This record gives sequence, C-alpha cells and structure tokens, in this order.
Amino acid sequence: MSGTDKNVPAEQTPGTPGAPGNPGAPSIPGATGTPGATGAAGKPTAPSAQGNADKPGKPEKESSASQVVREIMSGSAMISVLAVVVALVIGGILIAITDTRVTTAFGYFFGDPMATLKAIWASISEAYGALWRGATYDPGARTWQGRLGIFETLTFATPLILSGLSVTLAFRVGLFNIGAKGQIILGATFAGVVGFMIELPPGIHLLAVMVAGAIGGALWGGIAGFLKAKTGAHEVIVTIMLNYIAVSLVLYLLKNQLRDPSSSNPISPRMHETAMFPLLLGPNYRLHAGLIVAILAVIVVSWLLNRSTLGFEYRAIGANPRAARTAGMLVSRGYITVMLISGALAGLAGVTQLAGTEKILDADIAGSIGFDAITVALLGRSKPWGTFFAAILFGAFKAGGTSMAINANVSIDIVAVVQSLIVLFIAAPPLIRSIFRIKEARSEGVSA
Amino acid sequence: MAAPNVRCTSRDQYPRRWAKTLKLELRGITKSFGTLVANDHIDLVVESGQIHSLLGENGAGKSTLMNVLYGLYSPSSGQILVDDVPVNFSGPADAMAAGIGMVHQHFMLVPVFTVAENVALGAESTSFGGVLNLAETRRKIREISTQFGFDVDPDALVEDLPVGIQQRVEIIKALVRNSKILILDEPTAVLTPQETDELMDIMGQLKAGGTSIVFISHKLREVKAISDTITVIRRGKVVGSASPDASTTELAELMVGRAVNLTLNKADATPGAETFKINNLTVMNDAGQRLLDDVTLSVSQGEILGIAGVQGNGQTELTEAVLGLHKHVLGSITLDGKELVGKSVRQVLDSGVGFVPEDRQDDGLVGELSIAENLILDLYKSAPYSRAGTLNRAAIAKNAINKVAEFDVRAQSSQDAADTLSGGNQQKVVLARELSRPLKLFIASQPTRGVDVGSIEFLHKRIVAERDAGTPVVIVSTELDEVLELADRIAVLFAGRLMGIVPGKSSRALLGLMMAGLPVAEAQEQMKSQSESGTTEEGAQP
Amino acid sequence: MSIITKSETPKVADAVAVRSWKLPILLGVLAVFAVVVFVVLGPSGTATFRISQDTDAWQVPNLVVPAKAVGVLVSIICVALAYLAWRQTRDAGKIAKWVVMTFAVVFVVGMMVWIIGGTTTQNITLVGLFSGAMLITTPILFGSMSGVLSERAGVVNIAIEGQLLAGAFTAALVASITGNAYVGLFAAAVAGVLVSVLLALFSIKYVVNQIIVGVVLNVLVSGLTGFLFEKIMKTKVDGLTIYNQPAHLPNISIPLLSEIPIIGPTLFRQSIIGYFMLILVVALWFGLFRTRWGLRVRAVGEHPKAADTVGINVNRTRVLNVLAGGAVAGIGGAYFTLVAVSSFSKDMTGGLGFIALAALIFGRWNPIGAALAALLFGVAGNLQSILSLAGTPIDGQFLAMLPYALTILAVSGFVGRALAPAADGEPYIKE
Amino acid sequence: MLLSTAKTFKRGALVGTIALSATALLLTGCGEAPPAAGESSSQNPAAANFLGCIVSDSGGFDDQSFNQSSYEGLKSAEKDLGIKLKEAQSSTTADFAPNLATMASAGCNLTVTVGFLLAEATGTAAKANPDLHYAIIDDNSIKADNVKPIVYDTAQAAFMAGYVAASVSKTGKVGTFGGINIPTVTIFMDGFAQGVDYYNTKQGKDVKLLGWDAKSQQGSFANTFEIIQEGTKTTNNLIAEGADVIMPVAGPLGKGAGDAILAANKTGKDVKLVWVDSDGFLTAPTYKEILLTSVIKTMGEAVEAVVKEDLDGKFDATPYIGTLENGGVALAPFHDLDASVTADTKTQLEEIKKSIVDGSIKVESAASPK
Repeated sequence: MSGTDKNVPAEQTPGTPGAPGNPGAPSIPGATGTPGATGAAGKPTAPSAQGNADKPGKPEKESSASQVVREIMSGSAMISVLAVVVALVIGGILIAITDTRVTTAFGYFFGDPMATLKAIWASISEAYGALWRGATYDPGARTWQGRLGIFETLTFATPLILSGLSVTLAFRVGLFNIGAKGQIILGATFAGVVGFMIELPPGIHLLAVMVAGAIGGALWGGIAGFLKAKTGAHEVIVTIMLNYIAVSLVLYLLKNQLRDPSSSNPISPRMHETAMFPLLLGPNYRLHAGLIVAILAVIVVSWLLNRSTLGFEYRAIGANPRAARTAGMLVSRGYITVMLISGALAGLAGVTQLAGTEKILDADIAGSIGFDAITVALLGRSKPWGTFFAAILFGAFKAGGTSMAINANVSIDIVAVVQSLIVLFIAAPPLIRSIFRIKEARSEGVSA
Repeated sequence: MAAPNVRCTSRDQYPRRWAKTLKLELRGITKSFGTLVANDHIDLVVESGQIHSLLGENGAGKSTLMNVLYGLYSPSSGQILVDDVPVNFSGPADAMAAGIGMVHQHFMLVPVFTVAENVALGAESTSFGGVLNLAETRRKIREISTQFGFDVDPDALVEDLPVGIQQRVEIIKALVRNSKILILDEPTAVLTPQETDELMDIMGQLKAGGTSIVFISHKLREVKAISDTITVIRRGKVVGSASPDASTTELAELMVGRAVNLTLNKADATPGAETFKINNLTVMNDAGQRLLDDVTLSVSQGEILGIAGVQGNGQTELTEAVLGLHKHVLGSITLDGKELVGKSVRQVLDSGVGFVPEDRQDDGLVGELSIAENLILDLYKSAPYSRAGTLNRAAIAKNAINKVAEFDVRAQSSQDAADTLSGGNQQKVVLARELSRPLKLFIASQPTRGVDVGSIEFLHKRIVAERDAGTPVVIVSTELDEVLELADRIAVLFAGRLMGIVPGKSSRALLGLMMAGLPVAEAQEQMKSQSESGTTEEGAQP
Repeated sequence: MSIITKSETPKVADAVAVRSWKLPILLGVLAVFAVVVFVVLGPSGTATFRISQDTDAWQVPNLVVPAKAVGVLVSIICVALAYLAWRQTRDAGKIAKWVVMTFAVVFVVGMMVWIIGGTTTQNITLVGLFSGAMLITTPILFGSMSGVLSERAGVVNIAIEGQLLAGAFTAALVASITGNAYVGLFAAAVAGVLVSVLLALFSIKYVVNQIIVGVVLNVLVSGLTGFLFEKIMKTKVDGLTIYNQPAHLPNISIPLLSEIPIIGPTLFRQSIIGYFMLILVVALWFGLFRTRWGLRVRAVGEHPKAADTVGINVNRTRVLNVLAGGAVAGIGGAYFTLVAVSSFSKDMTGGLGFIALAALIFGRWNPIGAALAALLFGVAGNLQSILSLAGTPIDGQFLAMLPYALTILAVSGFVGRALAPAADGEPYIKE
Repeated sequence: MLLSTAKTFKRGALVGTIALSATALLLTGCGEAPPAAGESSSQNPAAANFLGCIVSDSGGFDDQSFNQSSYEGLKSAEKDLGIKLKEAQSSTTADFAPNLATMASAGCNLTVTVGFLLAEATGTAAKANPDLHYAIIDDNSIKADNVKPIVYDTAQAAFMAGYVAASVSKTGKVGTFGGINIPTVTIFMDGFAQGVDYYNTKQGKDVKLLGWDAKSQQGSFANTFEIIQEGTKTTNNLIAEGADVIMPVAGPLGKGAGDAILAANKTGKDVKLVWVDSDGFLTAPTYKEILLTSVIKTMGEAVEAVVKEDLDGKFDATPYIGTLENGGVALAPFHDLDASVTADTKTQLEEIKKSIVDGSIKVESAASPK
C-alpha cells in the first residue's frame, strides 16, 4: 500500500515513498498487492476530485550519464542488493558481539586493541565463510554432498519457490495469503494418502500424488478465498487460523487413520518408491525432480499473470476491485479461484517436501516454509521470477545456515534475523537510500 | 496523548465571538509538489466582514490554496498575515487558534461519532483528568443552532444525517472554535438549489455578525449572487479579480482563459423507439432499506434522459442496478425487450450497455494498470484482444494508439499507468473505452465531474453524438447546469423515489422543488402560487 | 431550513425483503446437532461441577445434574429457539438479539454437561477451569489490549506475537541479571516498545504495508530471541544457567475478595501483572470511550483526515498508541517468564499473539469485548487439558481447534459482524 | 543472584553483550591481554582426531530431558576422553537430513541422533556413509552394521516411582501427564500406572492415577515439548483435581510443572514432583524442595560409553537396552524428601527392584523395547 496513488494527496503523484524512482520499476511488494486497500475498510481516502485534475505528466527525462548511473543506483535491483548487504552486516555485528572470543578479547581492548579486531574478524569470517561454503562449494568437505552445497541450496529452494509463488499470486490479487503453512500441510497430507496408502504404477503414482497434493492445498486455500468472497472475512485472519487448525487436524490423523501401523509414533508410513520424485543427481544428493516442477510452476505463473486474460483479471482485481467489478469481472470468483490456485501451489510445495526429501509425513512437515514463503515473495517483489531467485537465496541461507551452525557454532536463528531484516529494508527503500546516501533519480515530494 | 500543539479555544473568549473581525492577507503564496506548482505567487486580501469568492476551474489550485491557509499544507514560499500580523501555521490547530475555520468540500466528520463528539473533537471540554464533558459541547451546539435556526440534534450519529445537516455540523464546528474567518470549499456541490439559497442566507448572517468568509466555487451564478469581491484563479495563478457585477461571460472567460461557449449546440432530439425501460424498480441494501423505491421510466433511442437530484438520493443505485451491481433488486429493467435484472455485469455489458461510473478512480479505472490495459478493461475477453485465454498484446497496443488519438488523451505513452493522467484525461479514457463499441444503451454518471472546461465541451459533444447515432442515453449528474444542458427530458430522484419527469427546458426552480422532495404536480402547484404572490426566489431563474 | 427538516432521509424503508438466512441456518444446524448428540448420543448418569477448592475458606456445594435430562431439555430449547429464529427471519427480516444470546448460553451449557457426563470421572472443577484459564488468558489479553491500542488508532498490529516474545525474553534476561522481577517487568515493557518502534517506523514513517511489517517483525523477534537464547541464556556458570533464572513475581491474595467462589481464585489471587491487567481493561475502556484522549484516538482510527483538520497530529497519535501497545504487550510477555514459568524457552509464546489478534477481532476492537474473548479462549484452552484429565472420549486436537474455528466464524460474520475501525491499516500521508 | 552476577562481571565473557553499558565496557576493557597460549594438549592423540557429533530433535539441547542428557554425555566424553565435538540442533523435521549430511561431510566418526523422529534420516545417512558410525537414542528400528540403537525399558523404573508416589500420597490421588502421546513418553506413564496399581493391590489401598489410562492408552497430554506454560497449566489442573504427586513426562514442561507445584505449595498444599530422564535434584535444583524422586535414564553414561567403545575400536551395532538390571534406568535417591518416604516403603522398593530384575514382577508397556 505504502505509497500507491490512493492515499496520497493527488497532487503528489509521480513517485511516492513506496515507488522507487525508476519509472518502470516495480513498486514495492505491498504496493502491488495492496492487501490493505482491499482490506477491512476497503474505502481509500479518496483525494478530492478537484485535485485529480492537477495530476501532471511525467517530468522530462535527463539524458546525462550521471542520470543513468543514479537511476541504476536508486533502482530496485540495487536496493535489493544493498538491503541484503545491510542485513548481513547487522547479522555480523550480532554474531561478533555474542562471540565469547570477541568479548574475551574486548576484556583487554586497551591492552591489545588488535586482538579485539582480530577476534571480530575471525568470528564473522568463520561464520559467513561457513555459510558461503555450505551454500555453494566447500572443498574441504568429506562427502560429495557436503562439497557441493549448491545442490542442497536448490533442494531447500524447491518448496520455497512453490510456496513463494503461492504467496506472490495471491498478493497480485490483493490477498495476503499467510496460510501457506496450512496449505502445505494439507497438500502433504493428501499427497501422503495417495503416496503411502495406494499402490499405482510408476509415473502415474507420482502424478497422482502431485494432483492429490495440489487438491489438498487448494481446498485449504479455497476456504479462505471462499470466505473472503462470500462474507468478506479478512483472509489474513482466516489463513492464520487455518494454519493452526491444519496442524491439529494432521496430528489427529497421524494418531489415528494415517499412523504407520507398525509404529505407535504419530508418523505415517514411508512413501512408496513409485510415489517419490526421482533424484536428479543420484543418491549422493537430495536434489530431486521437484525442482523441475517448481521451475515449470514459475513459468506457468509468469504466463498466467502477464499474458493470460485470467491474470489480467487478477491484476485488475488486485489493484482496484471496484473498477474490476464495474468492468464485468467477478471479483468474488477471482478471490476464490486465486486462492484455489495459490493453495494448490503451496500444496505442491508440501508434495515436494514429502515426496522429495522427507518421505514420511509428520505434523512438522511444513517446518518454517510457510512463513519463509511470505518473506520470499516479498523479497521477490511479487513477481514470479523474482520469487524464484529470492527462493534460491533463502535456500542458500538455509543450506549455509546448517553448515554455519555446525561448523562455526553460530545458531541458525541468525538466518531468520537476516532474512527478516532483508525484507524490512527492501520494503522501505528510503531507509536504504538514507543509509547509503543515494539520491533519488527524480526529485519528488516524499517525506511524510 | 493530547497533541500539545492543539490549543483549545478557551471558554472566556467565547462570548466575544462577534466582538472582533479579522482581515486576512496572503502574499506570494507558492506551493509546489515535486515539479508541479499548484499555487504560484498568489496574493489575496480578504477584508474583514466580507465575503470573498475564489473562482476557478476544477484543478485550478483553489483547494490547495485553502489547505495552505488552513495549515494543512505548508507553503513552499510566501506569507500569510492575519490582521497584518504575519503568522506561521504548522497545522490546522494554529490556523484555528488564529481564528480561521474551514468547511471542507468532503466533510471532515467521523461518521460513527455523534454530532456532539464531532464538534468536540480537537476542542474538547473536559473535567478532571481528561474526562469528556460533552454536556458543555451540547449546550454550545444548541446555542448556535438557535441563533442560526439550525435543527441539529447533538446526539444524532453523523452517518445517519442527510448531507445538508452534516454541512451545518461542519459550520457549527467552525463557529464553536470561535472562527472569524470561515473558508467554505465548494459548499454547494451537495445541496439542492433551495438548500443553496439557505446556505447563502446563513453566509449573509455570518457576514453581518462580522465573520469574513472565503467562498470557493466554480459556479458563476452563486459567486455572483453572494460575493463582495471575486478573485479568479487559473492554473495556480491569480488571473484577475472582479466585482459581482461582472457578466457571467466575462467571469467564465477569465476562469477558463479563453472564450468559452457556455451553451452546447445540440439539435433537438428525434426520439425513436422506447428500447430501454425500467419498471417498478426497487433496490435495497443488506439491511433491507429501500435505496430506490418503485421507480418507473423509459428512454427512447436518440434521446438523452437526465437524472437530477442531490447526491445520495438513489441515482447511484439506479445506474448500478442497471449494470447488475446490486444484490437486492425488485422490478424489471429491459433493454430491447430483454430482461437485465438478475444478469451478471458481464452479461449486461455484453448486451450492449456502455457505462461510465460516477467515480472514475474508484470504479472506472485501475490506476496501476497501463492506459492501454484500461482501454480494454471490459473488453479483454473479446477478440481481437485475447484468444483462448491469452492476451493479444499487439492488438491491445494498437487499440490504445487509436483511442488515445481519437479522444485526444494527453499522455506520454499509452503504456504509462492510468493514474499518471489528469482527471480529465482519465475521464476521456473511460469514455473512449465505453463508446468504442456498438451500444444499445449508454449510461454516464457525473460524466464531467472534476474535468476542466475544455474537456467538458469535448465530452459533452461525444455524448450528444452518441445520442444522434440513435443510442438511448442516460445522464446522471448532481450539477443541475449539466443536466439542463444535455438532457432532452429530466427525471428527478428524491429519497429513492421518482418525483417526476419533466421536459429538458424546465425551470431551475421547479427542478429545485422536486429535488427537495416535492412530486412534480405539487411542485408545479407551489410554483404557481409563488408566482401569484410574487415572491420569486433568487435561484428560480433558469 | 424547512425543506430539509421536513424531508425524509433516504434510509426510511422497511426491512422485509432482504433477509440473511445465515444465522437461522447456523442455529438450525446446531439445534439438530444438539438433538443428535446431547439426546441420542447423550451420556447417562450425572455431571458434577465442583465450585470450591478444598482449600477455600468458604465452601460451596457441588452442582450435580443428570446429564441425559439436561441434554433433552437443552435440545428442546435449542430447537424451539431455532424455530423462533427462522420465523423471525421470515417475518421481520432479522432475529431478536436475545434469541441468539439465549441459544448460545443454553447450547454451551448443554455442551458442557454432555462433555462432562461423557468423561470417565463425570466431574470437573469450575474453579480449576477458570483459574487455570488465566494462564492462557493473561498473555492473550495483554496482547489484545496492545491490538486495541494500535488498531483503534488505525495501525494494524500483527506483531503482537513478537511483542509478547520480546517481553518474555527480556523479562527473563533482565530479571536474571538483576535478580529483581520488577526491573525485569519494566525491561519487558521497554522491549515491547522497541518492537513497536520498528512497527511504527516502518509502517508510519516509511508507509510499508502494516501487515507485512507485522509478519516480518514476528520472524525477526523469533530469530533474535532464539539467537540470543542460544548465545547468552544457555551459558552455564557453575552448572547454572544464570541468565535464564529470573526472579519471580509473587502472587498476592486480596483478603475477602479472594474467597469469592470461582471469581476469587480466578481474579484475586494473582501477581501484580494480573491486577494490572484488570485495571488496564477497565482503564482502556474508560479511556477510549469517555475521555478526550479516547475520542481523539478513535477519530484518528476512523477518519484521520478529519482528526487532522481539527488539529490532532494523526501520525504522532498513532506512533504513541503503537508504542503504548508495545509496552502493554511487553508486560504481557513478562507474564510468561516472571509468573507462569520460571525460565525462557524458544518461541515460548506459542502463537498466543495470534490468538490475541483473534480475541481483538472477536471482541470487536472493544477492550471489554476483547477481554471476554481472551477469557473464552483461555477457558477453551484449559478445558482441553481438564477434559483429558477427566478422561474424555473427545480428541484433544478438536478442542485445540476450537478458538481458531470460532474466530473464523466471527470474521465470517456468523457470530455478529466484526467491524474494524474504518482507517485500520490505512497509512495517513499528508504533505 | 547479585553475587553470582558480580562474579560474571569479573569473568568478563558475556558482560559486553548483555550489559552494553559504556562504563562496564571501559572497566573490562582495561584488563590485560593473556599470554599467547598454545592449544590445550589432549590426553590421547587418537582421541584428538576423533570427532563425536550429536543432532538433536526439535526439543533442543536444553530440554532437560533426553536431548540434554545425551548432549551432556558427549560433553563429558569431550572432557574425559579428549575427543572433538560438533553439535546441531534441529528445529523442524526438515532439518534432520541436512544436519546429518553436514555432520558426515565434516567427517564425524560417531554421530549420536536423539529421538525416534530421526530414525528415517539416521538410517539414510548411515546407508550413505557406511564408514561412519551412528548411535540413535530411543529408537530400535534401524538394522545396520554402523548404527547402534540405545533404548531404555523405562517402565521398570517408572514402576518403582509409581509405587513410591502412591505410598506418599495423602490425597489418594497421584497424577501424570505427557508432552505428546508417543511411546518414549507413554512408557513412563505405563510403568507409573502399574506401580500405583501394584501398591494398591499390595497395601489394599485405592490410590487413583490421574492423567493416564493404561488400558486405553489415553491420557493428559500438553501436545507440545516446547511451550513450558502448558506444563504449568496441566499441573494446576492435576492439583485442582486433588493429585499430590505429579510426574510430568514432557521434557522442558517439567519446569512448568515444578513452577506450578511451588506456587501451589505456597497456598498451603503439599504436592510433590517426580522428575524424569535425569536426576532432577542435580539438573533442576530449583525444585529440590518438592522433588520426591526421579526416573533416570542414563543416556549420558550410555553415550559416553558408546564413544569410548568406538574410540577403542570396539563399536558394535547390538542395541543397548537400559534396564534396572544393568543400571540403564534407575530410581533416583529421595534427597531432601527422604523423610517423607517411610522405611517400610524403602524396603519394599528394594524388593520390587529385585523382583523386576528377576522377572517375578512383569512390567509391561506397549512401548517397551523388544
């Protein structure tokens, strides 16, 4: 919402705090999604009708080289990179000041100041070094799997891509899908039922598992979409509540109908081999064909949003549901279908977890993917390919974070800190600009 | 939590409300937003106890100027003087403390608050510990109501009050705050002619009591009727001042900046078959209240039916019901004999209805989408713009180029977002879209609201051209002038009921009475008796 | 004036033609449920409600009711009320409030008797139910008051969970270091405020979507407390985790009041946080609806522009309210580590912040309503635990779903329409 | 508390991070640099190359339960044997496999995995790395040459705890609750229930057990091992129902139970706590005054033993089953509450232990390791 037209005095128009200077630049995530604009109140404080006439055209463009440089510097890509940098720096500070070597060395700071600096350097470089090696390539690792962490990165990224797309798609229709977690759980549960309770020939089985997972997720997402469309129930609240209900539901099922009969533990039997994604790089790596599904999903969602009439409806509904309704679009149907598709994508993320890496269903199948999906979608600026790369970055954080936790003894929680900081900074370009003293490409009336 | 910069009007000043008058002066006020200069070195003097009108087109910068004066915007440069003393307003609180009050065009009332709460807000009487003492506020409201003959219940919820009363509440708000300079921003936009006259009366009383008034309007007739001085603003600059005796044409030219043709040249209608019929139409909201009550009318091919009425008397519901936007609809709406009630919006549009919604920003355009995309907003499913669920970008772009040229939409590129356009150009985009296919019915609500005069002429011509092409046209406007200008017949709605349908050349006074709730027969009766007794009201001249 | 005053408002009409069948259908379904479950599947024997604890000075005898008979009675009343609701909808277009209220109360009584009658022990301590519920209710309630404060001023607060968690962590850390629980309590409030500072900075200054900021802040606080927990709190000195052994806030019994059956042990044998909570609810209600401050806050949340034009600084009001909300939620977080248990653990708020959000909505942004909703959710949560002790055939997971399902019903309009402040979530930007 | 704080200030280790006070920083900053010291020499050169690793389940190493005990076992192996150590905490199921993979690539000679939830991941990792050794706590499902299962017949010790609990109960009600209804939890509750029954039969009493029905295998569960206050809540309810000896089998929630009992005893009750997994008197000294006894699983010792065997080249994959007989499970001493247990009861407990060891008392739980 951050700065789209509606709440800004009309005269202010070109470039608002949320929309970075670059004319073609995507507005920030919230701006594209405008969940709030369609939310509780739904009535933007309309600027005076009179004021609108004042809206000017765009100012003329400079053509000097410095202008180009400034545009790049203030563009969204640069903001993203700088946001990552700032977040990593803050993470590094946290790592350093909680490292006993640093605090010990600081104990005699005036006796040997270099020792403190050395300790800080050692602490941060060890941590981030382990992070980097874990996420990409570690020549010192004993196993092949450890050596090429990049494939672990992709493995972690797979469900993040799918669930990130789920959030992204809903965003574009103005819905804030916080329910990826529940949809992943339901998707995995449905997939599990087909995957370990039914026997089917290879190929067909996996396909059936995927379809079942998509249906499970779609069902859970659809509830939120249906309630939003028919009763106006705010999807944020409904999806949060559905997350909790999903956890309880799957726990109940795992204790009863879905429990592995040979065990008294609340976990399911193992998936049949025919129901699982083939490993892409042999048994040494966990990377599985789910990644291909995820990439296909990116392509499909990208087409859907940008090239299809359905996507056109979605974008129109997301930006201005009332105008969409007046233009003959069925807004409520849009809400329902988008939540079905969004849920199905999250459900597929559940499938890649279950049939790709975990093989056994338990109540924890969604892990932190559900919430990571939101940050991934935000970092990806609600664009399919943006989401794809954001998911890979977060996959790298995850893969590297494991290595950092074990090899540098830095709690993986720091990754959550860094990730959330990245999203905060990206959402507030003026903050990053002020940190780096970047001037905006175009003069504009910002300041609130 | 009390914001420290709020200075509540102290009670001992209150009796002296009329004791003193204030003079207001603006020197070289400039206000720019980024590259846009909304106000350019504006000088203005409002003598104490005078009504000073600020005349200008929509978007000329009048509201911006008044927001500067009221402390809502801080000027980029220039100075404000109250009684020759320079003042510096950091917020409305300062302006109020200096004795300036404002009645905004869009009322600044909290709908879920009572009248008393709204009046108290920001200038609360409190007892110990910040506990509200609304009794004191109620007393003040009653006092002012008595003085001016307002009938305002301090305990009514504002959202339940008609707009006319809400405006009174706004005036009370300003008076309670001891305002000696009152800014009225387009106050007549929501009033019937009779209510407008009453407002003029009140303004007269206030002036007599010593209050200076800044009256902002683009309606020449009103400005001429009430002002002591008139200042005309165009494109952010003062272009001249005039006395109330100046002719309407002079003022109009000053305001628009060129010779304008105030009357539309249109041929008389040649109505054909009555293809669009509304029978006993009733529209209800979810709570079961009748927003439109048993309305029956019909429109012929090649005819413009104007629908007049004060805002909020069922016009919106009427047009939206035709489009299929309302859930609870009784009665029938037929087009070429086909029933429209119960059809989806898509089906209604597909049956040949062109629709221009009342609020183009909320309902007519998707601001974030490009102009090209907005030009196919309700055509995207039909050839050539899409095939098999896939958009045809080339066709969309080509259409945009054609339409932008045809309707003279001033944009850098048709790929720009629609909300980068000015109001007039946005309206052109909506009309270009709706008029670009074969129509069996054309409905336009407030087709020229917020549009500059140049564009108004153009848009009016397009609408008449559509009529002349044989399409039944329905125009809804709260601007009586516009209805009088365009319509071949005029229907008047009040409180959701049809007061009657009269010829397009009917008198303003008759329409005013109907807009105030008199059925056509009674209104004509009253007109007759008034002309007999010779007390023709000021607003009665057409 | 004459014309205006004599004119009718457009909103005159009768309400016959538009009816919502949502409620009658819901009541009908519940009535059928009552017949099937309470009567057909109803337990035989009795259900015992114990009102006093054995340590209470003033003993009230137990309430013993025949389960089947109550089931039959409840079903009859429910069916009758559902029929009445149907008729009222048909004839008048809406249902009298008392019908729904009575239905709800009777149904809940029937449900309780049915559940208790169905357990192996067939009895339940009401005082245990309510006083135990406070353990859950207290943090929910503080969280929802934080929500009331910020959302009434127009800032959506999804970060309640983060505020609670920050409060819990800081209280534990500071109370451990200083050895003084009250210092810990103060520090918790500060921690909550710090989360709010971020919320205010990003959502008000940088106008980032408020929901996004809230969601991200929750992740941030969870990560930060988790990280610091690993790095600092787990440090052992002489075998003791000295940074995670907070001093405790003592319980203070109020003489006489604490002896009132059920209410006494529930409300008047609490720590200072509990008493602060009681005061807070009343004070917030009074403040919002009876004082200048409240009038202004509500105006800012409903129509910020209107507030601005009468000289109220909208964004400052919002910032201050969000900060105050943070302090309140921080104190609520301190309850975890200074009262409920004696140490911090990762993510120990366990989603209660989100339930607080639900309570806020369920209670319609009204402090009293939100407090009652918090109590309801607390009781539902504790009921699950008590029933599993009493040996109920109902799976605990279904009881665990109850608050969430209720919330969904509430926001869907089945349980009355929840109307947020009109400008909730809308940033206010002025030039 | 203030004293210990002062001590830490001197230590200077964490001060900078916590206090963040400029003065404190300045003061500590004036210390002297330590002489550059070499690596501390290890006792055993082979051990110095031995990498012992541990992966927790979602409970974390501070769960005051099996994760913690196992972790401490490995810690003491580090101290006593001079091996090197790597640790990884899992916060979700999805962390197991990557954590194990990272351990393997770091070259862990022996990786201890804690909890049955890790069985799948441990099995996979063991198969992928046949040259590395694994030990898994509380799971006996993996059959592989390089995986040593470590399981406990906890019901035996819990039986004794049930007996003694019943004997000290004044209200005639004792209680228990679990974290989640899983075998490693219910095995405690089964044994406890049978101990209470045995007491009733032997002594002709009617002590009731709240929170667990061994027949239906249903009972009171907090449905979490993480949210401590759920333990407080459940314990409050048990106390309200009249239980005066309570055994929480829920890891960290035991702390919540202890807090609830301390609070209840302040209002005049006399409730006692039975700790599980480790001797609570040592691991949770806060609750000394209410701690009746503990049902001990000697995981720390077992882990250290496995490390030692492996270090000595004697690793074998035969499951280790801890019993009363081999001391793998035990009832802890009564410590401060020794006086509350009669001498008779103590004698009877000795007899019970013998009978269980020689098989004349059969303690049966569906969850007992086979």
